[in-house]
Amino acid sequence: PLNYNLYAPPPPPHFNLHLNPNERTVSSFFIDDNLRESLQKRNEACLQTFSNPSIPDIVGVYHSLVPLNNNFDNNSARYGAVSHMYKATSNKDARLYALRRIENVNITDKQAFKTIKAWSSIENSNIVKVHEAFTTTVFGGNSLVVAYDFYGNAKTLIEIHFQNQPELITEQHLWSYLIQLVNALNEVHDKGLAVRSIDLSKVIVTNKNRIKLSGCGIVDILQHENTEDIAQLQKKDLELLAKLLYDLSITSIYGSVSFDDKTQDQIIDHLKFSDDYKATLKYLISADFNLKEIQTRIAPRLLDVIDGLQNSNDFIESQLSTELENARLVRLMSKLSFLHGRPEHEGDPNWSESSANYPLTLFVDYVYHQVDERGYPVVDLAHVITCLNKLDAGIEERILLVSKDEKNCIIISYKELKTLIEEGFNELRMRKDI
Amino acid sequence: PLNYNLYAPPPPPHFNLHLNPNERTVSSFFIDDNLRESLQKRNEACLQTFSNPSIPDIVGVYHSLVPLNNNFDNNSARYGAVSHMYKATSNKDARLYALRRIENVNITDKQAFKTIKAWSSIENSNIVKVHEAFTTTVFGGNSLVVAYDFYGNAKTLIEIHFQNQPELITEQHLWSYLIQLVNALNEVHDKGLAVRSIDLSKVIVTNKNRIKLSGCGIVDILQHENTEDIAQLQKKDLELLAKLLYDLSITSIYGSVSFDDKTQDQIIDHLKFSDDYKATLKYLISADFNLKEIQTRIAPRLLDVIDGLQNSNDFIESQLSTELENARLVRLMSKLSFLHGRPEHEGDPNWSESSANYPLTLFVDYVYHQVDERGYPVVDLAHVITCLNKLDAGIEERILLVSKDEKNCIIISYKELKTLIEEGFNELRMRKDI
Amino acid sequence: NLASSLEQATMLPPPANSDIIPADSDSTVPLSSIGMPYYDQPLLSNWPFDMKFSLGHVPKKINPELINSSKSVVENYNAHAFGQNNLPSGMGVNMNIPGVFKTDTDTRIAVYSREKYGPRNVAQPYYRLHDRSNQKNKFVPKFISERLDVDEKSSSTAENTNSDFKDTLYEQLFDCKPHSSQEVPYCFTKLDIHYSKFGVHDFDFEFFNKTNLSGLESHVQSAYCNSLLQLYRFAPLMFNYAVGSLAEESVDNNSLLTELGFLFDMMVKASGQHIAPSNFQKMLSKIPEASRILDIYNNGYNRDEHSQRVLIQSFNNFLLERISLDEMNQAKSNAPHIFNTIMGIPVECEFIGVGCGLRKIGNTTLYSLDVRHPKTNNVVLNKKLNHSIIPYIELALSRNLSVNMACDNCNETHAFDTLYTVKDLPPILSLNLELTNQELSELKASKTNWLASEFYASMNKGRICLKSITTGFRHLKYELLGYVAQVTDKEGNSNLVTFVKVGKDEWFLFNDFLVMPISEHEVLNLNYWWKKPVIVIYKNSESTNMFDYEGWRQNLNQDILYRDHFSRGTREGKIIEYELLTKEEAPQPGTLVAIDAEFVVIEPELVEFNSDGTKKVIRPLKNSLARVSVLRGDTGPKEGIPFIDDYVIIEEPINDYLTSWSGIEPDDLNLEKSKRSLTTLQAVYRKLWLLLNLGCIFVGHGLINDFRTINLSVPKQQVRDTAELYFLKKEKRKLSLKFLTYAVLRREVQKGNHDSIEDAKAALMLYRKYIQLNNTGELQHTLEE
Repeated sequence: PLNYNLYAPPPPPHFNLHLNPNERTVSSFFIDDNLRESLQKRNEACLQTFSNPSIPDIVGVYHSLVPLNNNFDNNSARYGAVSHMYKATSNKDARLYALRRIENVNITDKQAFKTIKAWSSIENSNIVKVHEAFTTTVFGGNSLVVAYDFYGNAKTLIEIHFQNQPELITEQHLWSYLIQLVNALNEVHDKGLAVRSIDLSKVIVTNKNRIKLSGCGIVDILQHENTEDIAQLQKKDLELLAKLLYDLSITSIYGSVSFDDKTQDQIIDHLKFSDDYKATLKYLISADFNLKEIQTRIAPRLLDVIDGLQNSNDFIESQLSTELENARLVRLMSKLSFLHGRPEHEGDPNWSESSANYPLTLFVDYVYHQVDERGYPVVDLAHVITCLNKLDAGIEERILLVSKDEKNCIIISYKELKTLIEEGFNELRMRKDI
Repeated sequence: PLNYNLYAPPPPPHFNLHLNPNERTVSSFFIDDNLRESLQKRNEACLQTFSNPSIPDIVGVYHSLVPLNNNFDNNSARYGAVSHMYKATSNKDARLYALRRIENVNITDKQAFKTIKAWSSIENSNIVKVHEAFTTTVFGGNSLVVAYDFYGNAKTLIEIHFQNQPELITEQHLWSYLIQLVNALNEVHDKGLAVRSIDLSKVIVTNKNRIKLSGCGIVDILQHENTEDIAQLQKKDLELLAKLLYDLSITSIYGSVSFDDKTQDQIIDHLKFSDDYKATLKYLISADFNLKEIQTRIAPRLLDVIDGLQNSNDFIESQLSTELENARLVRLMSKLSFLHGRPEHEGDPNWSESSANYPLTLFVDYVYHQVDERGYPVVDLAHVITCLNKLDAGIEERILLVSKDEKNCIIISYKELKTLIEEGFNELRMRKDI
Repeated sequence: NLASSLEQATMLPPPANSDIIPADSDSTVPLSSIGMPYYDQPLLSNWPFDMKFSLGHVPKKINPELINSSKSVVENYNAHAFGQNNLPSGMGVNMNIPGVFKTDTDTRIAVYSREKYGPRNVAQPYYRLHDRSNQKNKFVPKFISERLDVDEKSSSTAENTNSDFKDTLYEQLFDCKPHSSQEVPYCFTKLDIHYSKFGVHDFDFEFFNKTNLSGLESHVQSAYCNSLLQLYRFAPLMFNYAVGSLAEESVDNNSLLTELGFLFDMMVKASGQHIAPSNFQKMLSKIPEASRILDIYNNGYNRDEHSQRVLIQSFNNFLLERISLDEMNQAKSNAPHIFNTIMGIPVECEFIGVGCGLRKIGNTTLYSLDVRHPKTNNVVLNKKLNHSIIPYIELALSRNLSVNMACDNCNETHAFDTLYTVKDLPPILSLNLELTNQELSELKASKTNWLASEFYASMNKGRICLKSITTGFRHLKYELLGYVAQVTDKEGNSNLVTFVKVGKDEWFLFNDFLVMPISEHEVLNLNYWWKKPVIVIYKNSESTNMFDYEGWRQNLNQDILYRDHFSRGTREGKIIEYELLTKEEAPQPGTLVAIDAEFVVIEPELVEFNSDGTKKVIRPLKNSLARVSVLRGDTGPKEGIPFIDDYVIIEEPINDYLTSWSGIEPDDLNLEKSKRSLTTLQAVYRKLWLLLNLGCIFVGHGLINDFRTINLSVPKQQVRDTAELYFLKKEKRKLSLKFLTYAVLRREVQKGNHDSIEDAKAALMLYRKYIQLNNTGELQHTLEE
């Protein structure tokens, strides 16, 4: 396992670098390190392999199964059966999927799968997408396998808020979770389905503050014979949702308030959250709670969330933009290095001052080999990145490149330099074909 | 084996993006099909320079002004004066700003700027942030200049929907614009301000379907002597908002329905949008329209937007997850280039065979200047990155580096090279302090 | 051992032009397709987290001289390819293989020089713009009002450090030697006046001038003229002539000579205080030829170097010609006899008709010589000639030109070969150096001072010969009096300054309002790339060195004080509120007069505001005198009776009559409609100037502003300003006339508009009261009320 700290060691915690508004450090030119690290970890999780004879090589169209570590055992609680999770790759489209396997099921009727088609048509940012469901014997016995989208390194709400350095549950979290779950339920209920498994262990956190309902559709399959009215099931969904939020909310006063002699409403009063939230929570646990009304009740919050999402969208887009630029820079810097300083060109009269290479040589000095007034080297990453970005874009701005002996100089635009480099590079590549 | 920090295939959601506009679902509404291209164009717009003696070099603390092309002339309509826009760089914080200049103003009292402080405190994802305002004489005459955040390649609603291959206005657009404008107005009115310039030419689109109000604060300055009641001005904002949506909505039935003999309500009936939308539009143009109520009315639509934004966020993040190593490579390559080939080192006996420079020079040849057995250049970026990755980690693997005259060679490990380069780089940086 | 190491070492991988990762910039193949090996040490790609990088520099422009001297790459290549080697040395680099640069490329190549442009690849340091003057900031002194605050609050230790700091600041400010080859010393750069809310007088001009020689303000039209005016101010004959001409009355003939005289007189009386040459500029803008030739409304700083030099030289020619015309006008003579004896250069012209052989001889008088590079006279370029100005001047003494003229013989207009010969040199010799940038840069190669501090002129076979040393023969010695120099910085901004000898051997630098002594060595040193001589004055060493400051007193014409001088008509139909002086009332030194003036606005203040609350005055309010009333002030029966109440004709468009303050109605100043005693500014000015020079003491309220707009420099001893006398020191507040009238005199406040006669009267009475209170010791008490 890698020590990600070595990748870009963070500065010491109390270090305060006094920057003027126009000054930057190295990190400002590149993707935020925390973001990068979390994405790298996610990639790593995606690439995990596992070879163990106990796991079949192929299950349905899936292969390369890797068990996902669930550090708790009450995965049986919700389903009434033991369940396992795996990461797997699909043969069909080479993508990654999360397989949830319930062992020892007894499914004999394809009616069991009647809701799966509806479930797989749901594309909601707060629901882990269901793909397909099937039974299989490759594990020994009859197992139900349901395939979902795979989210690397995702953790359940239990893991986040109740285990291993649990994250504190703030009012912001609660509002955010409420809104996301309402978003999910809205679509689910609109499609005439019910989740039936809303539970802290079946809600995963996939990025910062994004939650998704996982394991949808399984209860439908396991209890397909049970023909409860959909309206009833949907009402239960609301109750489970309320319970989930209530359970999360009261963790904030564990130990400081005794719950024994109080009604839920009374307990809610003790919460150290805003009146607005407490009122909303009371409404949730009441019998009146319905989806249409909750939306209108929390409409201003919805706008806040929209504002927040737009901002985080802008942020991450700018990170992407930076890294796309950096990708281009790597390619550009490589081209410069491919062309510049080739041993076979030294001493070749065609490749000295009488060619396109000359401006290139001067340009490399201009970018990387600046000095200060007294002749000492100046290491300025900002200058390098600015110049190379301008070169990549090929702008009209002209720069002054002075010869090494300082006797003459050329005035050339980035646009022209870009053309010279492209042509030089193509010539280099095609040289053997001549 | 180079197993670490590899990219993994992009995580879900997997959208089918290249669909017709009316086939796109609301959940992918905010996802840009050509995200990379858009971002690249935006970066290039930020790098543009312009040199023309008609534009002053320095305006206040801003320099490097580039006129922004407004392909329409009604920039005078809203302000009653000729206005120009420029991209500029701030000397204070080195960021890019959009300067809006109104020429020939007669401002003799700093009271004109009394709302600017409040405007500049607004940070809303649907408002282009105001920074400062000032008058200047450098353009000849007395000009008002207001500085805003700069968005590269942003287009106004007029340009998007009414010019050059106009984009079709779907119901989703309308809901989305309405919600974003309500978000903006909410904050503006809460702060006791009024926009006063809500107009198709003063709304820009900065990312996919994200709009922002531009040019805020200008009317306040130009009409600062006009002391209309703020409540009145805010009411006018609502009317302008309604008008904007109305104007956008009816483009869908231009030509197919005659407007002459109809009331607005009647015209709305003809629209081919959902009943829900039509009802909302009628509400907007009515006198009852107020911000608090509209939020509750359109709450379900708010959830739709949340869903779309969350998806967009996830999408961008997934794109980002394949671009995580670029930063590292840029940092590494630039470190090498700072050190390698410095003019002051040529001919310096200390910087030749008895120092870090020599192995470095040979290494650079090894990485970038490979030839095949017939002496033709080999251009292989994969080889470059492989070597650089090994160097970055500093592994024990040893390589054979041959001198240019092919008479000597050294055998050196990546680990040793790494140490030499790190020391050389530090020496370079510290040289002036010695 | 080597063999096994070789085995273990990785050989070069087999060549593969693989495109696993395309190098193509648009490729989307992730660079992370190739992974990292396992690492347990910090990566090499790490950079120190405490490295700071600066961004946001104002981009440094490529030196315009480089661009101008550059050639297109294609042109350069063609020149090489076809063996044309007339490129300046060093441009031997051939940069174009056919096909690499397209013919429409804009890439250019030029000769570079490290001395001129600096070493290569120097990183550009970051400068904060802040207030539009980066390094200059340290030389902007505190406003006087700010300084008073600080001085009062500071403890002794703070004061000490303040003055230490100030000393080093002064050293740097007045340091005329550059400390790097790229830098122009601050004392030569264009200086800005900064305005606080208290106006121009709050700017600490004294910071820039510790001498008793007055500098000229730069924020006026045609401020480039300042440099030449300072030069002539210190030419004794010129000074005496201009000041002496003031003895005569010349009020209606737009005489620039008269204005020059008044200006010189003011510069002397101001004794080191700053002055704005506003009346001189006003007169200049009235003269039609001036606005045609010169760029009246531009302050001359936005031009390129060469055209700025042409501009100041044109002004030189114009000024001298105009003075000669003014003398002729005033003296009603057919030639400016006096001026000709000072600066007149008699020239004989011999015309020979081309083709017809007609020979004509004429004579004319020039006032300045155009000095050109010897080669323009078709003289073979002799290296020796470059080393001194003397051969340049000598060659300018005769010129061959071809002129088209009407021929008496042929009755048509055709070319004439013309030979101009200077017959004699005047006591003050004015030289316009018409040299190109290239020619000027060649001067620096000379080992001795190109600007000779003296030369000797003698007559030889009808021609004037100039030598650097005396030959003992009959000669006239000329010494360098001074010159106007152009200073150009790296960015191509040019400023005009003056070096001039004052007294026997003391040299001074004048840069608008900056005045400082400077060594002769520095004056003559032309080795700086940024310094170019433009107009040079030599003075005959036998001509007088004495400045006659009282030259106007001889036969002083005071008539105008005793008569009406209306621009139109007589007293009939006019509102006359004054009583003319009689001869018995002739002003003496110490005569008390009360004065008040009214102004109208020509141009309002131009201010730049910022939303963060700061503001900057770009151009202060521009006023013009509209009415002035002077009352008798001495005790006696006529105390308080006005003897001057003149309304002034204003020819510029008036922005605001300020009627509620000034009492001036638009029609009052209209020549057609006015019922007032309208007269010219020159006439009014002369009256006031006479009163000043006859020693009158002026009583008024807020006179510092009045005198500034009138453009009169009144010594402190001759001013009794009730605003200063009744000044509340603790609150630093000046009290208004209205308030004081009410409070101190217990009189009815003026109803309606101001009236200068009333105001002057009020000031006079306040003054009387002040004397009374002061004597009885009640002043302090009254003030506190």
